[in-house]
Amino acid sequence: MVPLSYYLVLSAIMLCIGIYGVLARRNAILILLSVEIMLNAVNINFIAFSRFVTPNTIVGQIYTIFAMAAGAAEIGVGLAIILLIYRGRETVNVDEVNLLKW
Amino acid sequence: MSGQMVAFFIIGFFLLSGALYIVSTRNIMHAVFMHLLTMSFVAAVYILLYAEFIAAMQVLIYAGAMTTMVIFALMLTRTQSSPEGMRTAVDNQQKGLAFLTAAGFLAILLFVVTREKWVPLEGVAKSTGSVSHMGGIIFSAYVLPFELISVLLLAALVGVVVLTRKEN
Amino acid sequence: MNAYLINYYYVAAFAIVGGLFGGLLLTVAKIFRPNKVSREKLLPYECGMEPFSGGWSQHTTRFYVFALLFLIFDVEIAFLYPWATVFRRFGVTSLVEMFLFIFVLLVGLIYAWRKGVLRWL
Amino acid sequence: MAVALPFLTALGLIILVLMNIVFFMWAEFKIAGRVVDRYGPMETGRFHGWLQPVADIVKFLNKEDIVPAQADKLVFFIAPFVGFIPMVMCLVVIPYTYTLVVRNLDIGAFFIIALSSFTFVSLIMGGWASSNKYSLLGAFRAAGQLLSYELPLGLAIAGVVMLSATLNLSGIVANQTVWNIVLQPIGFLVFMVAMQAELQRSPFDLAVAESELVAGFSVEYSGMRFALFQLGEFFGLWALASLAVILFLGGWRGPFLPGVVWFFIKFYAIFIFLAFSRVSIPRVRPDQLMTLGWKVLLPAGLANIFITSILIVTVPDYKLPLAVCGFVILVFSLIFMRRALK
Repeated sequence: MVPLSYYLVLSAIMLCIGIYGVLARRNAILILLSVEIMLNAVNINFIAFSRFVTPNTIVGQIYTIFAMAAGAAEIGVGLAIILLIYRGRETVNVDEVNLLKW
Repeated sequence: MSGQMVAFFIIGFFLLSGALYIVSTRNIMHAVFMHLLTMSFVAAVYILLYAEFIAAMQVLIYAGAMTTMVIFALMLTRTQSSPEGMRTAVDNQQKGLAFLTAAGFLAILLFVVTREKWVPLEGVAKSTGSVSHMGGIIFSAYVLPFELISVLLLAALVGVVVLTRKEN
Repeated sequence: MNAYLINYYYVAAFAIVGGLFGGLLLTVAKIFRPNKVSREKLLPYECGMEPFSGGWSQHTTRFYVFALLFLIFDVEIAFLYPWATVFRRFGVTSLVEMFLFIFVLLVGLIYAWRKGVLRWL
Repeated sequence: MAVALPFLTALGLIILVLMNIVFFMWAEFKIAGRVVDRYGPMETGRFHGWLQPVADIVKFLNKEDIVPAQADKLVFFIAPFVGFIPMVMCLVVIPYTYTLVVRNLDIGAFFIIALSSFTFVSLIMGGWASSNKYSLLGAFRAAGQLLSYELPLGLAIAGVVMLSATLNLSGIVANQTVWNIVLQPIGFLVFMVAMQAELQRSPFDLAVAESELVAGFSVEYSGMRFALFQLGEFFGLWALASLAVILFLGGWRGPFLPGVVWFFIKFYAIFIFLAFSRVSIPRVRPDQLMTLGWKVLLPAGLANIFITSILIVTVPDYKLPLAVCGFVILVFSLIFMRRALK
C-alpha cells in the first residue's frame, strides 16, 4: 500500500512543474496547458485525501468531479479568448498583448 | 516493495516526465500530444487510489475531449504551432526566475508534506468509490453545486459562441 | 492483491501486450518489405503534383465550437451515469434535478443551433 | 505464473480476435459482392477465395513503408499505437458469458466509452505528423465526426444503464429478462447509427472516402502502419458490436444453446447488419452528417432518457408502457429524420 505522503509529494512536484510552465512560457496555449497540469495536481490531492482521510464519504472524489467540470468550462472560454486575441493581434504570445500595460 | 509501490513509481515517473516535457518542449503540438499521455497517467494514479469512475472521467474529459479542443484551437492560430512559426521562441526571458519560484514553492510544500502526520478521519476504508455510491452522494448532498455546474457550462458555451462568431 | 487491483493489472497487461503486438507487426513488416527511397516518394502526396504552401492549413472556428459542445455534453454524460444508477432511490426529486441540468444544457444547444454554428458551412 | 497470466491472456485474446478479423474481411468481401450481384473474391485459395484476407495481409507485410521526408517521425510512429492500444484494452471488459470474461470491471460500459475517445486524437496525430495539408484536413473532419457521434453513443448506453442500475456489463445482461431492444428501441437505433459513424464505416466514411478522396488522414500511411490503423478500427468494431449485443440483445441469454454460442450468433447478426448497411446505403454528405449527429441523434438520445426515467419512476410496472412509448416515438422520429436529412 502506497502511503498518503507519496501521493502528496507527487502532486506537489506536479504542481511546481505547472507553476514553472505558467511563469516561463509566453505562448498563451502552453500557459493553459500548464494550468491544466496544476489543476490535475490539485485533483490528485483531492482524491488522495479522499482515499486516506475520508474514505467512506468520498468527498474528495465528488469535489474532483466538480473541479473537472469547472476545468472544462475554464479551458473552453480560455481558448476562445486566446482565439479572439489572435484574431485581433495576430499573436498568442502573452508578452506581446500589452495594450493595458504601461 | 509491493506491486502497488512499483506501479506507483512507474506511473509517477511517466507522469512527471510527461509534465516536464509539456513545460519544456519547443514544439507546441508535441506538448499537446504529451498532454494526452500525461492526463492518461493521471487517470492511472486515480486507479491506484481506487477512484475508477473518476479515472474513466479523466480519460474521457481531460485526455480525449480537452486535447482535441486544444488542438482545434491551435489549428486556428498560425504561430508557433505551424512549421514556419516553429522558430519563434515559446519561452520568455524569465526562465531562471520561474525556476527559482517553482523550486522555492516545491521546497515549502515538501517541508509541509513530510513534516505533517496525516490522520484518517473515518477509520479504515469500507467502500471504494463505486459509481452508485458516488451518485447517491452527489444527488443528495451536492445537488446545488451540480445544478450550478450546468449554469457554468451554459455560460461557457454561450461565451464561446459569442466570442468565436464572425462579425458580418 | 484484491480483485480491484487485479482488474487493473489485467488492463495494464492488455495495454502493454497491445503495444508490443503492434511493435511486433511493424518489425516483421520491416524484415519483409523492400526499402528503395527516392526523393519523389518522400514528398507529401498531393495527387502527383508538386506540393505547394507547406503542410499546414487553417480551419474555421466551427471545429472548435463542435469540440466545446462535445466537451460540455461529455461532462453531462459523466454526470448522467452515476445518476442513472441511483435515480430510482430518490424518485421524482432526482428526476427534477437531472431534467433541470439537461434543460440548462439544452438551452445552450438550442442557442448554438439558432446562432447557426451547428450548420455545416 | 500469476504474474504472467494477464499477459498470456492478452496475447491469446488478441490472436483470437485477429483470426476473427481475418474472417470478417473475407465475409465482408463476399456479402458486398452478393449484394451488388457479383461473386466477390473467387480465385485465391480455390474455395470461394477464402485465402483472400491472408493475401491482403501478405501484401501489407511486404509493402514499402514510406515516411514523408517532412513528417514528424516520432508522432508519425506513435499515432497508430494511440488508436490501437485503447481498442485492445476494451477487450478486458467484454463478457462473452457469465464466466467467460477477462475481468468484470464495475465501470464496464463507461470504460469502453472513455477509451474510445483516444481514437480521434490518434487520427489527428496521424494527420498532423504526415505534414500534408490534405491529411490534416481529413483528420480534422474525421475527428469532428467521431466526437459528434460519441455523445449519442454515450446517451444510448445511459438509457440501458437506467434500466439495470449498474454499469457492469455482466450485471446489465443479468438484468435483461426482456431484451433491452424491446424496452429501448430509440436507444438501439441511436446506438446502431452512432456506432457506424464511430467506426467510420460506409455510410459514414466521408472523411476517408477511399473511392473519392485520397483516404483522408491516412494519405501518407502505407504498409503495416496503415494496417495498424485498420486493425484499431477492427478491434473497435469488435468492442462496439459486442457492446451492442450485451446492452440491447441480451448478451449470452437464449434458449437451448450454450451462452457463448448465443453471444456469437447475435454478434454475427450485428456484423452482417453492418456489412449490409455498408453496401446498401449511400454515403452521407458532411452537412447531413452534422445534422444527423447534433440535431437528430443527440435530441433523440436525450428524449429517450427523459421517457425512460419518467416511466420508471412514475409507473410501477414500467416495461410494457416503456416498450409501447418507445416504439411510437421511434416511428415519429424516423419520419422526422427523413425530413431533416433532405
